Amino acid sequence: MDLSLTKDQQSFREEVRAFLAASLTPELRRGAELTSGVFAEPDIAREWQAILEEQGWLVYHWPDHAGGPGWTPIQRWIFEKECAEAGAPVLPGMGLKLVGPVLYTFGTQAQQDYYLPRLRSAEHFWAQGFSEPGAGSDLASLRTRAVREGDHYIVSGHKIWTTQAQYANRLFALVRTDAEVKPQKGISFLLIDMAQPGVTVKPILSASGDHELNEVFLDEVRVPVSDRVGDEGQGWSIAKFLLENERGGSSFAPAILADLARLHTSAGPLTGELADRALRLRLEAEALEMTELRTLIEIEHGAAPDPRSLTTKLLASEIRQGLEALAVDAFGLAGLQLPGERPFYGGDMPAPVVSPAAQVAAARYLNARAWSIFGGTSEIQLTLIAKAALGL
Amino acid sequence: MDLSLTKDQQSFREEVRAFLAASLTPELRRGAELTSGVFAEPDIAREWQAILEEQGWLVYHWPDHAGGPGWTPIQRWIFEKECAEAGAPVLPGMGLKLVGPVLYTFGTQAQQDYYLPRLRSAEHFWAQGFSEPGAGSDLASLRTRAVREGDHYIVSGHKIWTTQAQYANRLFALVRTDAEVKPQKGISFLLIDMAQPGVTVKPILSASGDHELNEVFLDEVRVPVSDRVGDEGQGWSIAKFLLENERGGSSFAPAILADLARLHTSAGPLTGELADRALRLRLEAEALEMTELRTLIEIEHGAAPDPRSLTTKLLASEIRQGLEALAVDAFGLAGLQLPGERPFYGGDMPAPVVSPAAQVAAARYLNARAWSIFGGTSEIQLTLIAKAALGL
Amino acid sequence: MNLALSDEQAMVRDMVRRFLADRYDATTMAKGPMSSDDWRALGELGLFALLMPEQAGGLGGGAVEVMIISQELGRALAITPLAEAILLCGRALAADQAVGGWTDRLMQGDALLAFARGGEVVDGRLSGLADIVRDGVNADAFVVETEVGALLLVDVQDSGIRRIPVRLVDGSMAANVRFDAALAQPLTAPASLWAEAHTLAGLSIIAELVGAMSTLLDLTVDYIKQRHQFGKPIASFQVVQHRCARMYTWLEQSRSLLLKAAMVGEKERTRAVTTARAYIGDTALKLAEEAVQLHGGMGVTNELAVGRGLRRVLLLSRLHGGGIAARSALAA
Amino acid sequence: MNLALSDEQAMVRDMVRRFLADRYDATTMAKGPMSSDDWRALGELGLFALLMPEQAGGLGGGAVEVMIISQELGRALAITPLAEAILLCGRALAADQAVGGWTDRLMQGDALLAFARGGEVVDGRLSGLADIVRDGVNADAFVVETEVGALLLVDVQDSGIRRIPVRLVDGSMAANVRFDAALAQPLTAPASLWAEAHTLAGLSIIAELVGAMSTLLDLTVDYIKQRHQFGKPIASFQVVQHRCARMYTWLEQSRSLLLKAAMVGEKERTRAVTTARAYIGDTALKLAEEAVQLHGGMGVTNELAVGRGLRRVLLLSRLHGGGIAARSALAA
Repeated sequence: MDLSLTKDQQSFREEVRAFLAASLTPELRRGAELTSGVFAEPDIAREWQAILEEQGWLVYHWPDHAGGPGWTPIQRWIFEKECAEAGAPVLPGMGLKLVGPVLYTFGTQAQQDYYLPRLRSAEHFWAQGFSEPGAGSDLASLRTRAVREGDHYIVSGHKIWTTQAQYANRLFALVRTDAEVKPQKGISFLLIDMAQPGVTVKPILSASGDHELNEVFLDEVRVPVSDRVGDEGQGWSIAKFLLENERGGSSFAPAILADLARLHTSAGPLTGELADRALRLRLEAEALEMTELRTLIEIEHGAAPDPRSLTTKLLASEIRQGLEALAVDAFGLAGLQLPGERPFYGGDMPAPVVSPAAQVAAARYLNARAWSIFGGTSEIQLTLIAKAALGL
Repeated sequence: MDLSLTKDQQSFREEVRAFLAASLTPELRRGAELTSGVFAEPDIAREWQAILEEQGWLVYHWPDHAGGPGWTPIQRWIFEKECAEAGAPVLPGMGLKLVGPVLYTFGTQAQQDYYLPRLRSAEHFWAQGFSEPGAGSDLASLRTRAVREGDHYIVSGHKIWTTQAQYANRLFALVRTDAEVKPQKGISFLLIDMAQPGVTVKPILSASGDHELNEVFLDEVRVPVSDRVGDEGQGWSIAKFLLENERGGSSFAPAILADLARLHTSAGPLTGELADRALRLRLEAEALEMTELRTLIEIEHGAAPDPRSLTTKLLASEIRQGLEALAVDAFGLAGLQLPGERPFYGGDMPAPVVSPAAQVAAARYLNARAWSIFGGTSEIQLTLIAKAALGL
Repeated sequence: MNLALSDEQAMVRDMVRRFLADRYDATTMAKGPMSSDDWRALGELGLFALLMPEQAGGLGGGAVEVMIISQELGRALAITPLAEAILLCGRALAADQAVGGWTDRLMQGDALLAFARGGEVVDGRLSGLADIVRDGVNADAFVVETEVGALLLVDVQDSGIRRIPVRLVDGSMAANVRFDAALAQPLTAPASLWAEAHTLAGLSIIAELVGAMSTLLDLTVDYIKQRHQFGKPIASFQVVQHRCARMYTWLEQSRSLLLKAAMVGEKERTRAVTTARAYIGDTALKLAEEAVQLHGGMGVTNELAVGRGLRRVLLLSRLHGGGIAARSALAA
Repeated sequence: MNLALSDEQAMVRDMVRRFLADRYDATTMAKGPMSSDDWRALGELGLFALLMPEQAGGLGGGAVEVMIISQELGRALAITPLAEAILLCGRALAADQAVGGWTDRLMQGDALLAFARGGEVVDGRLSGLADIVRDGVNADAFVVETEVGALLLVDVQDSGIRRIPVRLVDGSMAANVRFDAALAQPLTAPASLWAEAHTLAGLSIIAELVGAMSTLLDLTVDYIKQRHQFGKPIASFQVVQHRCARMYTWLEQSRSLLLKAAMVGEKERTRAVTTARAYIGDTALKLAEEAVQLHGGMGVTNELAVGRGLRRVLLLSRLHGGGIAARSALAA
């Protein structure tokens, strides 16, 4: 048993630190700190993505045959932790984390050759079209339909909760290609060009006033059959791959621990109940970090993920929500500011009371409520844990 | 809207206070404070019962036609609160609170004439025979059977969780008199003399080491038909009356608030986390007191009980459990004593470390776990609340 | 002991409830601060006069009136300056005949007053900063408590006032106010009246919170009965039932402490309000968060009253230091 | 980074597990302190020697060995004096050849040592009181840390010792010890060794807690799968499933902090143990309480391991000031 890094891992960490010190500009750092949503806004994200791509580390979690740097799970974790501690922007995951792995795993050579470079260069900005109104987390009841006409599908339907769709020019979507078979069998996975007639994006404002979510209406949208990933009817299993990949993909604790440390700086020393809440959150977050690390170490040594890996999204949601609530309280009345302007690091923002960190606190608190809802509610997580870990 | 007591209520309260100051001996008070279970032990209880009976206040919650003092709900509450603050023993409720009201409501004149005086004089000590192994809170699956033979029932079965049955000479029990009809229809309510062949009491030791609970085995026990309360098959509705009577009957908050105040005396000033926990418990308890009082005031003014009255057992369980856990922590290592001897105020007890209150803390903590289990688990309470208050 | 409202009180409650029901439903609740027209209409109904002390020409309504009116406002998730404009500022003015014009306009809903803390007075002129003065952007005058505790009235017409708007989480507009030798009229509200003002303002806020809690629970129960997941109404899941039952216990416990705070004798009221805030400050937010969670994705949008209600509850539950400050005060 | 046990460590774990599995099951777990025969048998297996430093003739087993052995003891709900007798007292003796006889007997399980705090030394004799000395009733000698921090060894044969038994909540027997000019042999354990002793004793206790937590969860899951209520297995109720899932998260989070405390470098270990105790101290008791609750009436009796397990967890989780003291230390 050993928690220390090898010499190689240590020098890798130094390399990452040096890179971040040199490349992560104060503007990027500030943009990241004052981001109220899940992902960096496009101006920040685009710049950081280009820097990472230049360094060869953008697709650090892709295998080398797909163009990744060939890092081990521990190296990826070191990189993520260093990025979190340095306060790097969080890049949108729809392309890099979701459709990217789908493409290099299930895509044809032609699809890979066309889409992967454009994903990396940010020429394509991807959105995820899975959820539909009324279906909640229940993908089997999908109603968007794709009818084959020659070498095209004609797609009509209504997607919802589509993160950053207002910036996207590509949508990957689950659609029903066969209504006759068992619900899960009739689903296919399509890549849809959003710059065409019939695609309408309608914003859903969050309670915070942030515009992160959208509805996407598809009205007889034409999709070449060559933009179907996998076979017809294979959509369900591709989606499963994608969701498991999303879940197992990254660690939550490093960002939480880094944000908690930053709060102590931005809000000053916490006392009384606030100090107690901060301490308890840190205990939970340190435990979570090790819970995540245990799984990574096991994977590094070739084991299959333990059911314990199912607990991290649930725990991270709760710790994150506790952290953002603490931030609001730590800033007192100033934590209750909520300007209507966006982004918080932008030039249109009114002068903050106390500090920009105070100004963004309420928006972050409100947006953090979504952690326990999207990507499988906390209730669904508990049911999954009971089943997988305890056989209930 | 008005929370103040009327002149009459104020002088009533003075009368109660004067009585308690004069009649509640230091020995009784000490016995009550060092009681680890739900009810006072028989030596304490018997003495206090005689004093109350002499004063005419033993059956303070019975209507005057049944021999009670004719108090209003608010008077009863004042009496209970004063008793709690003075630290009076808690009398076993099986006779006074449970079977007593059943007898004066459903009993024949002969049953009332025979049983009620003996209940009050403590010649009869009652135990409650409702629960059976495996049935949990589910009375419909009752298996103890009573077969009619002439003017007797022959009763056989197995009761469990029978509080203080080791001291009892009378058992009121639900038995199945008819196996042919719908489960709830075939149940009758019998009064059983325990001093006869076929009745066996077997102790169930609590985790604390206290002997409060028992199993009662009935093996062809003879019960005169004249000791059936109500008609054959009426047992279910009598039981419902009894349980509702138990629930609506008394307030939980006064005893909790009094014990919390006593803890500050016995454990010294609490600081840090302990002070915070004490304060939060007090907030909950003060709220509960008012929640209970609201229902009493409504009843005093002739209204039917609101569904909110269903919340008090759940809340009281949690506050009580929090309080007893706080006591353990407040005494530090001394709060972890758990002598095997009983009772804690008795002469056989080893010398306590710190104080007798510290010595009894762990036993009280362990026994308090039962609050959320017996008399309808907290889970059942939540289901009832969801149904009755919210229509779920 | 008696929980019944007097006929007059019941009438006021019904009047306010009807007024608000005409204006607010699940699509309009908490969308933004109450319009000045509606505010004026409430003044014309006599609501503010009811809550003002008699020496200010009001009807001297007390804690119970504050509770029932505030609870209705909370129930409608209405965003108004009642606690500070009427209960705080109104009482600050009450003893001064010289400012009678303001008092009358306040009661009619014609003028809006905001309460600010900060600054110092030199030669009858106020200078200094007051950050996040609630409703400070639209205020016609400020009641200012200076650093040394003097009470003043400052008209926004005075050229020595600069205001920078600060939007708050419920959508209401506060201001950072800079006083630069602004003409300030001393106020003489006796200490007891000023203390009462703070107590009643605190009571108003917890009453609004309890009102908001009851609405958020109602909205949630309605929602889970209608919506389906995995082919069943959400309300049929045991976990959801228990969570709603738990929310109900929070609501009733909160209501109990609110009622007690409104009903106890005057001497005990300040402590009872602090006690209630120590519990309700945390509990209201917890309930609002649960309400959002049980609404799923829709809960975190600006579309439904529940998401906007969370914002209002966040603000109200944190005012006056929220539960944390109240618990500190009780522990001291 | 590597989570695998060495072959030797795995062998030790399996040996202890087998030893305990032969002696403890759901009907015997936590019924009372481990018999002295079993304790001696553990000594004969070399377990205590493994945990003693090399200068005391032991094998110098470190934090990982402490963790795996203690976790197995916890899993069996075995009630032993391991943390204090072997890890604390053993290290206190380690530097003194003159007390070598005690060290050997300790390692063989032949002698029991208890740790006491209190008293002062005058002319080589100890006088004073030490309350609630764990395992003090059966101890053959005491390691005493006096009020000024001196370490001493006191043989119970000395006539200057009086012991009054104090039964603790897990059924183990502590003693109030009065030293009355008892002959005391000074011990010279270096500060670093003594600090390590405390850290490892703390690690042992949290490892026992994590072992106990896993058993209590297992017992609960088994129970709810077997028992029925309202005609269905308890395990089929969604509320019950979610509560068990929640217990599982507590267990895994606790295990994570335990593993970290055992695996970090020596310099960081004391803080890591405190961090783990700050979390596990509260979480273990919460889990044990949930386990009891989900067992219903049977949970609060002395019949089932779960009720007795709650007692053991209560004790262990409160030792060394429990979570409260640990959080204070971290906040300082």
